Amino acid sequence: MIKQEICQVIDQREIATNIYELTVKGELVHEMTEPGQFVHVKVNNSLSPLLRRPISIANIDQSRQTFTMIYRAEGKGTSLLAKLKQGDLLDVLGPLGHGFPVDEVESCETALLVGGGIGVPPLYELSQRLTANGVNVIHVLGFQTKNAVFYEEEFKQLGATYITTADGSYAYSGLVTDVIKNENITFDVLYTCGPTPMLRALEKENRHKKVFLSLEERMGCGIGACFACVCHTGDDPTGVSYKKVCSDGPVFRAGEVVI
Amino acid sequence: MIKQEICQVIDQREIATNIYELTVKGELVHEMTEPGQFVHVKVNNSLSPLLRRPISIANIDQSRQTFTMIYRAEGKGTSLLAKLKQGDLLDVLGPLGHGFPVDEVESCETALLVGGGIGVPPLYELSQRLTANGVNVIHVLGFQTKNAVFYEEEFKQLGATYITTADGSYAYSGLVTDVIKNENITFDVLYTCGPTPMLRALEKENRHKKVFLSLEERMGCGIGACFACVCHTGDDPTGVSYKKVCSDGPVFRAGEVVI
Amino acid sequence: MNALNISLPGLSLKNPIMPASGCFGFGREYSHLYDLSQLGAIMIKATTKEARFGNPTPRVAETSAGMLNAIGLQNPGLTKVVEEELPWLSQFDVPIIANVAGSMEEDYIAVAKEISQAPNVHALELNISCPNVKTGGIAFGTVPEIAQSLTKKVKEVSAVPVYVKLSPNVTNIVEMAKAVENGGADGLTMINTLVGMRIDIRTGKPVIANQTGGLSGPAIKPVAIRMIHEVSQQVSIPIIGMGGVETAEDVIEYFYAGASAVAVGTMNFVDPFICPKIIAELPELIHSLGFDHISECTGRSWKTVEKLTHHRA
Amino acid sequence: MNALNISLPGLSLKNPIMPASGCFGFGREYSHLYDLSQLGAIMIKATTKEARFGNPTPRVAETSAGMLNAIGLQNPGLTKVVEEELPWLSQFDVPIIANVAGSMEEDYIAVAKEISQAPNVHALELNISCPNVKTGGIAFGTVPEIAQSLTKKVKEVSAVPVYVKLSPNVTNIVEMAKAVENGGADGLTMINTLVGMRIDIRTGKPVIANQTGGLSGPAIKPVAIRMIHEVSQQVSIPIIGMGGVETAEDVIEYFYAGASAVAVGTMNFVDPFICPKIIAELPELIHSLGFDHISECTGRSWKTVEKLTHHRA
Ligand SMILES: Cc1cc2nc3c(=O)[nH]c(=O)nc-3n(C[C@H](O)[C@H](O)[C@H](O)COP(=O)(O)OP(=O)(O)OC[C@H]3O[C@@H](n4cnc5c(N)ncnc54)[C@H](O)[C@@H]3O)c2cc1C
Ligand SMILES: Cc1cc2nc3c(=O)[nH]c(=O)nc-3n(C[C@H](O)[C@H](O)[C@H](O)COP(=O)(O)OP(=O)(O)OC[C@H]3O[C@@H](n4cnc5c(N)ncnc54)[C@H](O)[C@@H]3O)c2cc1C
Ligand SMILES: Cc1cc2nc3c(=O)[nH]c(=O)nc-3n(C[C@H](O)[C@H](O)[C@H](O)COP(=O)(O)O)c2cc1C
Ligand SMILES: Cc1cc2nc3c(=O)[nH]c(=O)nc-3n(C[C@H](O)[C@H](O)[C@H](O)COP(=O)(O)O)c2cc1C
Ligand code: FES
Ligand code: FES
Repeated sequence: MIKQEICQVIDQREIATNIYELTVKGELVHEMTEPGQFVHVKVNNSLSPLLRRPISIANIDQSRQTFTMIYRAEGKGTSLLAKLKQGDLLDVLGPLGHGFPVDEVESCETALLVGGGIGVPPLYELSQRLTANGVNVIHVLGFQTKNAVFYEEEFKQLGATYITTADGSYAYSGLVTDVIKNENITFDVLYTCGPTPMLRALEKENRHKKVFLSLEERMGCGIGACFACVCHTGDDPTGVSYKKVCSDGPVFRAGEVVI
Repeated sequence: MIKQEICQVIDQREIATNIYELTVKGELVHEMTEPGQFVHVKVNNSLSPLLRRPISIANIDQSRQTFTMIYRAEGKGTSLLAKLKQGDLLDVLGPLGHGFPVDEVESCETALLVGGGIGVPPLYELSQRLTANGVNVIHVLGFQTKNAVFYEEEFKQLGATYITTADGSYAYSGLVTDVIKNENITFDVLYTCGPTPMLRALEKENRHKKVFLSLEERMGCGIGACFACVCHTGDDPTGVSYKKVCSDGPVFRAGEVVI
Repeated sequence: MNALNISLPGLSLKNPIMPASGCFGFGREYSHLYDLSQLGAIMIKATTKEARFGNPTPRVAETSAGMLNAIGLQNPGLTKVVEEELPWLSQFDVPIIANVAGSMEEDYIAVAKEISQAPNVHALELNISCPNVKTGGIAFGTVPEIAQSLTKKVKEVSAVPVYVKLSPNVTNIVEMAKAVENGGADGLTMINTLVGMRIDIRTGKPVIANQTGGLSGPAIKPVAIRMIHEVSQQVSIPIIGMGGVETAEDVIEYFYAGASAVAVGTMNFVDPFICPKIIAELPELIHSLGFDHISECTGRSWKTVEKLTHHRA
Repeated sequence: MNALNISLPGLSLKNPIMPASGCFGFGREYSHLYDLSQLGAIMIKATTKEARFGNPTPRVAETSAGMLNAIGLQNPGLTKVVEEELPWLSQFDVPIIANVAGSMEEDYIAVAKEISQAPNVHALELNISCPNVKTGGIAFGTVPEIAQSLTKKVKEVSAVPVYVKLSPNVTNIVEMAKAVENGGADGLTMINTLVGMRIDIRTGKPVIANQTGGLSGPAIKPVAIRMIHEVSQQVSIPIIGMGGVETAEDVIEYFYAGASAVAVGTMNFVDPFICPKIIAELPELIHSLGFDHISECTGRSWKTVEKLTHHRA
């Protein structure tokens, strides 16, 4: 169930250049069941900025009743979010949307998780769920540059992890798709989140595989009421049928919607 | 000279119901020469609220490079101001306007200082200047109710102090003008700041005395550029001549402007 | 005593607070958050004759104390609204105001005729003012004669009272209001969004794919208050006010300006519980201002001024 | 290389940033804070033939991300402006744009004729759009024929180029822009304020004594951007843009929309050093966006779209 709650900040740290890891505590954590869902946060109590910001759930800790978000402080809202300190309050609406289907891959099968930049965070909770189910996970994570890399160690503890940077300043150089090709990575199911061009490439190169993509779109309500975040469906690409990224997604099966 | 400076909050306390005493430190304190001037503060870094708030300077401490404001937390801006804590920063523009002329009263003469509600604060710095000059000061201070009374002790240390409350819940009951009449208070110069009806009554009842009034008006710029805060002059009450409360005032000689 | 119940043409409201059209879908999403029967009414998303996909994304952008939207009237079409959405909504004890849109006169008439028959539709809101639709639409909302004629034709076919939603993007709002009143409108709803735009400084392109969008939210409230203040003194039909409402105090400000009920749009996105919150706060606020019933607030800003003038004369 | 210098009719500007009329008086107050020669130009307070006191107070009110003002064209009158304010301003190396206002055609003509002779007045800004003056004024800003005719008459007497300041309170801004272009305007300045209102919920009365006021500040920026975007594609005279500018990024957004220079109004009250700050930040911002000179930014939003369309075709 979706809840609105004033959560308490447990911890906030800058884990890479301009990338923050924010952990908050609240009862709505009990509602967080699927990896890949997101929350809609109001970064302060004022009209400036006005709208909530959608941020993926990167890690859930039911025992402590906390969850973690990882985000890039860039615009007005996320820059303000980055100023929160332990003990501060944060208005959270969530969990929202439908996440990655973990039961699409069997124990002992292999899941490939491909993330780009701030698309990486939701894969962390996903990877934990999959490994808990006995799935082999392989991570291919792309970042702009060395200083933008985060959670390398955390992912390595869960499975094989390939890091690539767009400028080659760290680990592999180039696109995640190059890494997959060059390293001959094979898998049963692909889960991915990141920039649209990356998602398109992965969709195209894996036509006959099980692929699940997490999309981003500008949002108003975040709950399915305002029609801000719609996309065409794959079976009616120019017609009137649609899916809402916020409530039908953000995760879709490849081909389900036009990206 | 007017300066804009990011000052540091040294202390903030609630000294009566919803009345806050806020002390900040900054180099612009060196520019604060006259009692009765004010500052224009930006209560936060956002567009909400947009405008600065004019607040009188209640106390100046050159040695510590601090000054004190006393204000009622009421609307959007002052309520946010009330949340500032020691160490926080505050954007201050000031000192602004012309204050009370202390040399209009000689040593050993008597000055009557009459304040109403949040008109009381600037009289505190004034009273200190006058007593330092050897002037006898008498204070008549009106408040709405018992819980709204502040700085009684501080004023008492400088001179005779009569407190009155509108609802009679503390000390005298009724208007400051009643107290002056009933107590037969005499004086050489009258300085006053408070609600307009009070100022009007004092002006009317003291036609042949030296009276200086501090006015309030809605402000835009606070420095004389926007023409938000003008009033007609006493010698041309319906014509085109004018004074600006922010830069010609806020203190005027009785009769100088139409109130 | 109930301090909030209001009677308007076709509408007998528990309270004068309702979500604005387009900001609440057909109620399904918010029904998971609270009981919709608490609301005074619900203004449902614009319905057109055929289903529409609307504009390409991005469709929304944030602005200072406001937002732009260019949804483009996406909706499932008349049949689906009548056969699925309205019956679903009938489980709640809340009157529905159906927002009717179209590109041509015939579209409006067809939708109005059919949707007004639905048992829980107690009034229509004629959307002659949507800034995000390129064909036709704009003239309906900006040319008094065309607005009047459309109102008249819709009135002829509607089974329920018709409120006309005015666009603020006009030189003379009073002229528009009078025209639709003369066309037989039972009430007005105002205001729709102001046409606005934002440009992304990195890409150089408009942030919204449709280029322009409708500006809503607290930023536009002063424009709405001014227009309602002007119009309410010149027409004798009631006004449902909207534009940036975020607090119970804002509701009172709208009533003072001349509104008889108030809709909340954009702020539902910021605080999904805003409507029930405002409804809960209103009784105490009204009493603290010295009123027994919220209807006493309507038009107080100009009624006060009149009284003052009279008194001084 | 100087990345900010701009040439417009009558104006050879160091940079395209100037305080907007009415938000900077005649410069005296701000001259105590910084050297006015840093500014691209100064748009001085509206000048009328006779001195005016303006409206009763309160004249300003705060709104969400904006403010209302109803100063009512208070100014010391033509003679005093020409004999005292302009000569005082001539100590600075900065061109003056004189904002010309009036209630009747003759007033405008008289002021324009005389003030345009002042050596440091390099252009006029014809204020046909002040929302806070009751007599006459409004038609000048809302009826295309009247605006055109006034522009023509003022052009005939003015010794310097004439920019016409457009009101956003119209149904069709392009029509107004074209009318004044046809009247001979050398440029446009846009936008003036939107008409708005606030009501005090305790007193029930409008917060502003004049009842309505002009809405300015960041709240109105999307409306200004949209109007400049529309107008700049339809006229061939340059536009000085304004409305809620608060950052160097905003300046770029205005240029992208189609402006060739930008004025800062309300935000001077919030940050008195805003103009020099923006001027200092612009060169780096422009270069980081890949431009050599700010003039390359003008109209980029629609130039980009055109190019894209062309490319795809
Ligand atoms: C389902 C979902 C999950 C997301 N998860 C993450 C995450 O885990 N970590 C992370 O860093 N980012 C995530 N994002 C992107 C994040 O929402 C944006 O970076 C953020 O909203 C930008 O806000 P701002 O205040 O920095 O920028 P501003 O420029 O001030 O934003 C202005 C407006 O545009 C919207 N906006 C701007 N960029 C985006 C974007 N890329 N996607 C959607 N809306 C945008 C904002 O929400 C706001 O309404 C996610 C987006 C979605 C849709
Ligand atoms: C020269 C001067 C000195 C002042 N000194 C003090 C002081 O020492 N202590 C104190 O408590 N108050 C003082 N005031 C009044 C104080 O400025 C207002 O109480 C304050 O601006 C209200 O802001 P708000 O955010 O609480 O209210 P809001 O209602 O949010 O204010 C909205 C707008 O109205 C303006 N406004 C509201 N009330 C007043 C008012 N009474 N006078 C001027 N503008 C107003 C605000 O500045 C703001 O622009 C002074 C006013 C002036 C003009
Ligand atoms: C996302 C969104 C969609 C809207 N859709 C419609 C619509 O379909 N029909 C309509 O008449 N108004 C529509 N509006 C306008 C609102 O009903 C309302 O008139 C306007 O937003 C002003 O109110 P607000 O400031 O409270 O949002 C929409 C507004 C928004 C923000
Ligand atoms: C207090 C105030 C006074 C103004 N006076 C004038 C004026 O005299 N003449 C004029 O053409 N515009 C006047 N304006 C309008 C501004 O020049 C500008 O067009 C408008 O405020 C939008 O810009 P902004 O949002 O940056 O303030 C005034 C605006 C304000 C806020
Ligand atoms: S954000 Fe409102 S429908 Fe998705
Ligand atoms: S506040 Fe601007 S002139 Fe006084």
